[in-house]
Amino acid sequence: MSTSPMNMTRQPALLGTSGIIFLAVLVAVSVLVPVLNLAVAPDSAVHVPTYVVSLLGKYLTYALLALSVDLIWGYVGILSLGQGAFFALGGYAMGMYLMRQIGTRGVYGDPVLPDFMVFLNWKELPWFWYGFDMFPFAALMVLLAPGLLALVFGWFAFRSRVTGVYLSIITQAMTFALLLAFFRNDMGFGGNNGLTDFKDILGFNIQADGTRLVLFVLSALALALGYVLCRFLVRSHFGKVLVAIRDAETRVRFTGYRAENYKLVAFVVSAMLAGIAGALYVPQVGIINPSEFSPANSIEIIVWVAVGGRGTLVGAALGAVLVNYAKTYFTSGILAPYWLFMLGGLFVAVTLFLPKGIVGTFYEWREKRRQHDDIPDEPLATPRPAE
Amino acid sequence: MTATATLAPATAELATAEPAPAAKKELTEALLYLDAVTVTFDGFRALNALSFTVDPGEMRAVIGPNGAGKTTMMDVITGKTRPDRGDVFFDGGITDLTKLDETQIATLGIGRKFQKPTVFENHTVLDNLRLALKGQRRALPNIFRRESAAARERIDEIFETIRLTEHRDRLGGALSHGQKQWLEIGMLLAQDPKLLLVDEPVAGMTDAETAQTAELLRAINANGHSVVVVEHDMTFVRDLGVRVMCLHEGSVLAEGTLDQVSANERVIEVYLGR
Amino acid sequence: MTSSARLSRLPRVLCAALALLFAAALVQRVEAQDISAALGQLTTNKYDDTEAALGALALSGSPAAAGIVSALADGKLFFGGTPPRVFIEGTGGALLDPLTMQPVADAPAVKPVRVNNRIRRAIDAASGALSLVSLDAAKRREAALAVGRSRDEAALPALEMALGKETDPKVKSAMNLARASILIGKEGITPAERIAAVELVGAEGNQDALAILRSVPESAAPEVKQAAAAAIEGIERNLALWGVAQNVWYGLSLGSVLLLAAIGLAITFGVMGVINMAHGEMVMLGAYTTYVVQEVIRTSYPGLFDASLLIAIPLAFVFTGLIGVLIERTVIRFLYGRALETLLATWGISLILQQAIRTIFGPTNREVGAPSWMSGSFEIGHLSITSGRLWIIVFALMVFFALLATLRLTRIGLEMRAVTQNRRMAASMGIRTNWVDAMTFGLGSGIAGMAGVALSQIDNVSPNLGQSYIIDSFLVVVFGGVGNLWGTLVGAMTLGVANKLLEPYAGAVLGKISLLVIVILFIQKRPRGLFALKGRSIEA
Amino acid sequence: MLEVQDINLFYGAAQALRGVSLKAEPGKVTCVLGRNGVGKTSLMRAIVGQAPVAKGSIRFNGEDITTLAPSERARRGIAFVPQGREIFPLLTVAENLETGFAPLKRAERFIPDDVFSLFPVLDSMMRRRGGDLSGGQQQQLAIGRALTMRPKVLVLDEPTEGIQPSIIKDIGNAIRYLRSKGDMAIVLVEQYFDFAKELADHFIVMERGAVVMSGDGAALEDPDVRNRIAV
Amino acid sequence: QETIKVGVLHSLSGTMAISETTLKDTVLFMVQEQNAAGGVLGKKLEAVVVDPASNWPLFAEKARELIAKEKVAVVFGCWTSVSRKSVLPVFKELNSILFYPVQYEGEESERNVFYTGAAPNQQAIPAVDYLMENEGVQRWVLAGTDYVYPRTTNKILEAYLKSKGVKEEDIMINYTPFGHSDWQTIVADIKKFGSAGKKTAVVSTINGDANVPFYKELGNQGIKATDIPVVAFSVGEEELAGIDTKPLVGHLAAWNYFQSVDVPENAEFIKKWQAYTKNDKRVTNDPMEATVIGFNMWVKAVEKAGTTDADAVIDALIGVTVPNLSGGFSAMMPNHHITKPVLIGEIKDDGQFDIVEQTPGLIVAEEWSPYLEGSKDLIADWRKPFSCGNFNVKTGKCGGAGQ
Ligand SMILES: Nc1ncnc2c1ncn2[C@@H]1O[C@H](COP(=O)(O)OP(=O)(O)OP(=O)(O)O)[C@@H](O)[C@H]1O
Ligand SMILES: Nc1ncnc2c1ncn2[C@@H]1O[C@H](COP(=O)(O)OP(=O)(O)OP(=O)(O)O)[C@@H](O)[C@H]1O
Ligand SMILES: NC(N)=O
Ligand SMILES: [Mg+2]
Ligand SMILES: [Mg+2]
Repeated sequence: MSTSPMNMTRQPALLGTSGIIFLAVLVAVSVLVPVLNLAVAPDSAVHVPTYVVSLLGKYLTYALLALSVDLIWGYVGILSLGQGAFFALGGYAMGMYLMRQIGTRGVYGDPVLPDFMVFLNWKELPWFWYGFDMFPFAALMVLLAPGLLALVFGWFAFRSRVTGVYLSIITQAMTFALLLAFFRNDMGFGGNNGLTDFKDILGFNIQADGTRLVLFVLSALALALGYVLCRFLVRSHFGKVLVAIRDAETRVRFTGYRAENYKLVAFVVSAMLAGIAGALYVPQVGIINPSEFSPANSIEIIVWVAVGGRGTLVGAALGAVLVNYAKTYFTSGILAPYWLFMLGGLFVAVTLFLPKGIVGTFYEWREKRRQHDDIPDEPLATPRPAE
Repeated sequence: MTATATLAPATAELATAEPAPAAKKELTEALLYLDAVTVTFDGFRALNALSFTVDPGEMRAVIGPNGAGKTTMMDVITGKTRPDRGDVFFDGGITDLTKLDETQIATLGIGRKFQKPTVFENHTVLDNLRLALKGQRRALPNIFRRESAAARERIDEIFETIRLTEHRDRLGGALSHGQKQWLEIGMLLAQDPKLLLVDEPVAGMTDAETAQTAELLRAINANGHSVVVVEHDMTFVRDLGVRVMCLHEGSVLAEGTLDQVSANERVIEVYLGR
Repeated sequence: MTSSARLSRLPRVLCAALALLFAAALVQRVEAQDISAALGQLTTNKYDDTEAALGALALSGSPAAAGIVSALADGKLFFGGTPPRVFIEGTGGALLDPLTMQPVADAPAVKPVRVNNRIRRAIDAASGALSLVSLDAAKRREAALAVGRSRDEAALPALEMALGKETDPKVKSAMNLARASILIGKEGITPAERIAAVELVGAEGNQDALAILRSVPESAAPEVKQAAAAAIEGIERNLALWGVAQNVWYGLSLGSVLLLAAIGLAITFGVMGVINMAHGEMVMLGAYTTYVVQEVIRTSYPGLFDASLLIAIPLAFVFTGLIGVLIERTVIRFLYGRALETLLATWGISLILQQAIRTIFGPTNREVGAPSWMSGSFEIGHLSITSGRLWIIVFALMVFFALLATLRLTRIGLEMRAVTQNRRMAASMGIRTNWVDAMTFGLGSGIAGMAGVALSQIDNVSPNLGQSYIIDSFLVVVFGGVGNLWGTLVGAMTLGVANKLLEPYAGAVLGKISLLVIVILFIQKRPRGLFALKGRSIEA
Repeated sequence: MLEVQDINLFYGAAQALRGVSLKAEPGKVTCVLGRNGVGKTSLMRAIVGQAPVAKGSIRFNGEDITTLAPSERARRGIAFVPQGREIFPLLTVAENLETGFAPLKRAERFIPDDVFSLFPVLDSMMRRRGGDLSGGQQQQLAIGRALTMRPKVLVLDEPTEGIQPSIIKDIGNAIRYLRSKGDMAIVLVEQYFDFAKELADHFIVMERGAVVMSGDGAALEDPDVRNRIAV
Repeated sequence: QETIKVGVLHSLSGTMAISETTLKDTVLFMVQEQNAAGGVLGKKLEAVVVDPASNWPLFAEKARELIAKEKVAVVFGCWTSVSRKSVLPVFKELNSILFYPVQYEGEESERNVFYTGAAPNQQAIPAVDYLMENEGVQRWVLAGTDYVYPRTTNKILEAYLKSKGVKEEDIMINYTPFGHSDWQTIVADIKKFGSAGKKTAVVSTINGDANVPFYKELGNQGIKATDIPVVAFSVGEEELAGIDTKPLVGHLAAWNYFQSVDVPENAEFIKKWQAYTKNDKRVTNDPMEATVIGFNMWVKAVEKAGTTDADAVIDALIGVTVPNLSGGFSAMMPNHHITKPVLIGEIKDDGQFDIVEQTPGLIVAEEWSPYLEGSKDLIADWRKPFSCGNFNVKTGKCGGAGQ
C-alpha cells in the first residue's frame, strides 16, 4: 500500500489564484479608469467617458451584493430571496443622508423637510429621520439597519429551524412586505418616487466627475475588502462549519455546533455587505425607490450568482457584472426589442452548458485536468482463478 | 471530558425535576438513566415504558428485532425525538436530557454514530474529522481558530485507526458505504464523548473488520468511555463480551450476558430464530 | 281587489287578454295627448331637452313611445333635416318615421340623439314606466324595480295606475315597494303615508333599502324620522352580521383564485421540486389561449360565445401542457437533483415566454369577454354572490379534486410520486422516468394553463399576468406545506379569507402587509407549513 | 443469462472498476466478495444501469444491454436491491411494493404471497410510510419490492445489512428457494462470509476495482479466499 | 449625411411596457413623418430607442447613455413620475431636454423638462366640476393606487371638494397596492358608501394593470354608470382595448384628447397612424397626443433657434404654439407646461369615448397647486432673466418656500 506522505497543514491560501487575479483586476480597474477618464483626451480611443465610470461603479456595487448572496447561498445553503431588502435598506440609509444634505436647495426650499414631506403637508421631520444629517450616523445606519433586520429575522427563523424553500419564501415575503410598506407615502420615505435629486455627499457635488471617480474607486475597494472578508470567513473553521450546515444541518447539531448561531453570523454579515453595496449604489445612480425591494430584484441577484458560479465568490462578482453588462448592452440598439430573449436564453444556456456557472465550471475543468487518480493505483495482483 | 464551561450553569438550572426516591440511588450513580420512556408515532408505540441505566465506564450491547425501537431509543437520548412520557437523565441525574436540544446534548459529551452513515459529503475526509474533533464549538471564536499540533496528531492517530489515510483528501461523499461507516466511527472518536451511542457499526463490514471494530470499541471503553452499541451481528456482540440487552416492541425483553440472553425462549422466538 | 286575486288564478290566456284590455284602456285615456312636442325636444341636441322629452314620452301613453325610448336606449334614434325631425334606424340602416315606423322617402343627413348618464337614467325611468303595462309579468316586475331604483316622482302616476290593475302578487309587491321608495322622499304626503312607506321599505332590509330610508327629507315629521331611524338601525345591525359572511365569501373567492394559481405549482414545485419561476407564464399562456379561442369564436362562430370558456379549458390544458413537456424535455430534465439551478433556467424561460407573448400579441391587454352565465350576480339572503366568482370556486375545487385523485389513485400518479422521491431507484423499478417526468411537468403546466382560463375572467390578459401571481403562488404552496396538496387547498383558502377579513380594518395595503407578516410568523411556529410532511425521512 | 465482460467504470477521473467480468446463470447464485471500497456496489450499479460503463459489455439473454436505460433493464427482468435501501420515503409500504408493477402485465399486477410469508412485518405495516420504517424493516421492504417485479435476475447488494438474525436465516432460505425454482439468476454482494459461503454457486473476489479470484462455491472453503477478504 | 438624433426612453418590457410601447411607436412615427417632410434644419432625424425595462435606475442609466454616448438632441420619454424623477438629475447635469407626455401630480417645474401631459388642474378638477354640475354628485370616493400621483391628486381634490362645501363624511379615500387584482371588498364598500341616499361618484386614480380587474368587478357587482359613475384619469382607449366595455358604458374619463374627437386634424392623424402601424384598429390616446404636441413643439423650436443646442432650444420653446389634435392650439408656457382643453368622455360599448363635455377654452397648467400648503405661493417662469422654477411670490425669492 503506497501511502503518499500527507501534508497535514494543507489549507487553501487566503487568496487562491483566482482570488489574486480578481483582486489584481480590481486594482487595475480602479487605477486605470480614473486615469483614462481624467488624463486622456475625450476623443481618444481609450478615453473612459464619465457615463461609463458610473456604469462600472454600479456594476461593482452589484458585484458586492452578489458576493453577499454567495456567502450565504453558496456556503450555507440559505437561498435568500430577500437580499434586495438589505441592499435597499443600506441604500435608503444613504439616501436619507443625501436628502438631508440638500438643505434649502429642494424645490420648496425647506431647510429641514425633504420635498416630498412638504407637499404631503408634513409639519416636522419624523423621528426616524433624526441624525441622518450626520454622515457618521448615516454610515452606521448603513450597517445597522440591514444588520438588525437580518439579526431579528434570522434569529427567529434559524432558531425555529426554518430551512430550505420555507426560508426562501419567507425572505421573499419579508422583502415584499417592505416593498408595500415603503410604497406607502405615510411611511415617510417618499413613497414610490423614493429619494432623489441629491446634491452633495460630504460636501462634494455628487455629479462632479471627481466625486464619481472617488465613489467608483470606493466601490472597487469595498468589493475587494468584501471579497477578502468572505474568503477569510469561508476558509476558516467557521466557514467549514457553514458548508457542513449546508450539506447536513442535523449532523452538525449532533456534532455539538449551534447551527443557528453560525447561520445567523453569516446572515448578518451578508446583510451588512448588501447594505454597504446599497449605500454605494445610491449616490452613483442618483435614486433609491421601493422597487429595489421588489422580489424580482432579489431573484435577479440569485441569477447573477448562479450565472457566475455559486460558491465561488469570484464567480458571483463576475456573474453580477456580466449579467448587468449584458442588460446594458442588450437594452440598447437594434437588439432592444429582443433583449429579454437574449437574457433569458443566456440563463438557460448557462444552466445547460455551464452547470456550475462560469467560474464553477472552469474550476471543475481545471480540477479534472490536474486530478490524479485518487482511487488506489493498480491492482496489486493480477486476477487468477482460485485453484 | 467535561461539558464546556458555558453550558454548566444552564444545565444545573435545568435539572430541577427530582427523580422518585426509589430510583434515586440508581439515578445518582448512573451515567445514563432512562425511566418509563414512551414514544408514539401516530398512535404506534415505538418505545413502551422503556427503562434502563448505563453506568459510567460501562459498555452495553443492545439487540432486538427490526423495529424494536433501538434507533428510536438513541433518538430520544440525543434529543432528536422527544418522548411522550418518561425521564431521561445524564451524568448522575444532573441533567434532564428531555429538556435539551441536540447541540446541548452533544456538548454534554454524548456522541452518536447513525445507522445510515452520515458524513459531510462536500468536505474532505480530513475536514470531516477536523469538524468532529473535540474543541471550540462557538461561532465567533471559530472564525479565528488555528489548528493546534495536538489536534493534528490526534487526527493522524484516528486516521491510523480507521485506515482511511490514503483517502484523506477525497470528499466524504465519494466514499463507499463501508468507508463512510469507518469515517463516521472516526468522527465519533474525534468528538471524544463521555458516552458513545453506536448504531450498527459493522453493517457492511467484512468479518475481519468486524473483529477490529469490536476491539476498537473495547479499547475505547477501557479508556473510561461508556458505550451503547446496537448490532445484529452476534459474532460481533460476542466479541464485545459485554452485558447485552434485548429490546422488543419498545421495552426490554431480556438482559444479561449474551449466553443468557440468547438462551431466552422469547429472544429466540422474536429475534434469533431457530 | 278580491276579484283580481281570483283572476290571478284564472288560466294564463285569460290573464293576458285582460292585461291587453287594461293596456288598451290606458292608451285610450291619453291618446289625446300629442307627442310631437316631445319629438321636437329630441332634435335640439341638448341633454336637458332630451330628458324633458323622455318624461313626456313616458306619460304620453302613445303606442309609439316605447319604441322611441328603446331606440334611444339602443342608440338608434337620430335627428336631422330642416326643420329637424326624429328618425328611428330600422334594420338594415333605413330611417323610419317614429310614429308610423314606415321608411321615410327623403331621408336627410342625420346625427344620433346623444345620451349620457343622466339621459340613461331618464330612459330607465321612462321605459320602466312604459313597461309597467307590459304583458310579460317578469318585465313588469323588472320595470317596477327599475322605477323603484330611479325613484323618479314623475313615474308615480303611471306606477299607481299600473298598481291598480296588477294581479300578479310578486309584481304587485315590487310595485308597492317602488311606490314606497318614491313616496319616502316625496314632498307633501302625510306622515302616516310616509311611515307606511318606511315600514314597507324597511322590511326589505338590504343595502338599497338603507339608501332609500336615508333619503327621508329633513322636513319630514319627527315620528317619520324616528321610524326611519329605527328601521335603519335594525337593518344595519342585521347587515353587519351578513357583512362578516360576505367577507368570508370574498375570502373564499380570493382563496379559490390563489388555489387555481398555486395548484399547478404544487405539482411542478411541490411534487417535483423544480423552483418553477415560469409557472406564472404558464398561467398567462392559458389566458392567451382563452383569448385566441374567443377571437376565433367571435369571427367565425359567434353563436358559440357562451361556450368559449368550456372550449378553452381543454385547449389551454393541452397547449400549456405541451409547452410544459417541451420545457421539461429540453431544459428541466438536465437539472434533476439540482433544484436551485432550476430557478435560473426557469427564470430565463419566463423572460423568454413573456417577451414572446409581447412580440406576438403586443404589450397591451387583450380583451377576454365573460359568457353570459358568468356575468351578473344574485343574492342569497343578503349575501351578494357574483356568478363569475361562484364558478371560479367550483372550477378550482374540481381541478383540485381531479388532481388529487390522479395523484392518489392512478398508476401514473404513483409513478410520479415515486420518480420525484427517488428518480434513480424508480428507474430501477422499471418506471420510465423520462416519460413520467415529462408528464408530471406537463400536468403541472397544463393545470396552470387551465387556471389561466379562469383568471382571464377577472384579471388583465397581458404579458405581465403571470408575474402578478407567482409570488402568491409560492406563498400558498409553502404556507400550506410543500408536497401536500391538501395543504395547498387549505393554505389558499386560509390566506384568502384572512386577507379579506383583514382588509376592512387595515385597508388593502396594510392588510396585505399584515398578512405577509403573519405568514412569516406562522412559519416560525410551523417551519414546514400548515400541513407539514412529518416522519423520519423528512427530519433526517 | 447475464454476462458482464471486461468492464471499466469511472467516477469523474477516478476509476472504480477495471476490466471486471462476471456471469450469472438461472438457478445459480453468484456471490461478489471483497473489502470496503473495492467496487462491489459499483459493479452492481453497472449491471442495473445506474452508472455508465466506460468499456466492456453487459449482455442479458444474448442482448447487449450495456447502454440501455435502467428502466429498460428493469423491464427486461433485472431487479435491484441497493445498498442503503433506497425506499421511497413518502410512499406507503403498499405503494412502495406497487412500484414494482411497472414491468408487469396488468394481470400480473399483484404482490406475490412470497413477499408476505417471507417478511410478515410488511403485511402489518402496509399503510405506514416507507421512510418511517426501521432500518431493518426498510431492508425487508427493499427485497420485497424487488420480488414484486418477478425478476429474472435479482441483484442484491448486501441484503442482510441491518437485518435481525432470524430474518437473515429466512432470507437465506428464500434465496435458496428462488434458486431452486431454477428460472432466476441471483447476484449477491455479501460481506457476511458464512452467509455467502452457504449460498454461493459461483463467486468472485474483488480488490481495488478488479477481480482477483473467482470460482465455484465450493472453492470458498479455501482459506486463501478468507485471507483475501481479511485486512 | 449627418443626422439629428432623437432619444426614445420608454419601457418596452416589464410592467410599464403595456403603456409606454405605444409612445415609442408614436415617436418613431413622428420621426418618419418629419423626415418625409424634409427633416429638421435640413438634416434627417434619427431615433435612438433604448429599453429602460420599467426599472427606475435603468432609466437613469439609459438617459445618461442617450445624452452622453449617443449625443441625442432631445429625449422623449418616461411615463411614471418615479422614472421622471430618476432621470431628472441626469438631464440637469448633462443639460439636455426631456419631453414628458403623461398627466402627473404637478409640483415640479424644471428647466430641462417640458411637460406636455396634464397637471392636476388640467384634468382632475374639471372632471369633478362636471360631475357636480351634470350628475349632481354630492358624495365622493377617491380611489387610487398608493403612490405619489394619486396621493397628490387626491389631496388636491379633497381640498377642492371641501372648498366647494363637501363634508368630510362625504369623501371616502381608498388606496390599493400596485397591480391590485382582488377588488371585491372595495367595490362592495363603494356600493355601500354610495347607498347613503346621496348621489355618489368614484374618482379613480387607479393605475395601469389594476384597472381591468377593477372594472370587471364593477361590472360583476352590477354597478352601473347610472348608479355610481366612475371617472378615471388613467384609463384611455389603450386600456379599454383590454376590457369588454359593455357593462361599463357611461363611466367616464377626463383627458385632454380622445380618439373620438371629431375634427379633421384628428381624423387625418388617426388615418396616418393606422397606416403607419398597418393596423386599422390601432387606437390613439391622450399621452400619444401629448407626445405629438411635444415633438412638434421641439421641431418648431429647433427651427426657430436654428440649432439643436439645448440652451437655445430650451429658450426657444417657450411660447411655441402648435396645433393639438382636438382642433385647437397648445402653447408652451413659461412654466414648461402647455395649455390644454379638458374633455370629459363617457365610455361607449365599442371602447371609445363619447365626449360629453369640453372646456370652452384652453386651460393653463398650475404646476404648483394652490390647494397645497407648501406650493400655493410658488410659480415657475423660465423666461430669462427670471428663469426660476419655484419662485415664491411671498418672499420674492427663487428657491421655494424657504425663509
Ligand atoms: N417517525 C415515525 N413514524 C412512524 N413510525 C415510526 C417513526 N419512527 C419510527 N417508527 C417505527 O417505530 C418502530 C421502531 O423503529 P426503530 O428504528 O427504533 O427500530 P430499530 O430497533 O432501530 O430497528 P432496526 O433494527 O431495524 O434498525 C418501527 O416499527 C418504526 O416503523
Ligand atoms: N459517487 C462516487 N463518486 C466518487 N467515487 C466513488 C463514488 N461512489 C464510490 N466511489 C468510490 O469508488 C470505489 C468503489 O466503491 P463501491 O461503492 O463500489 O465499493 P464497495 O465495494 O461497494 O464498498 P462497500 O463494501 O464499502 O460498500 C470506492 O473507492 C469509492 O470511494
Ligand atoms: N405620472 C403618473 N401618472 O405617474
Ligand atoms: Mg435501527
Ligand atoms: Mg457497497
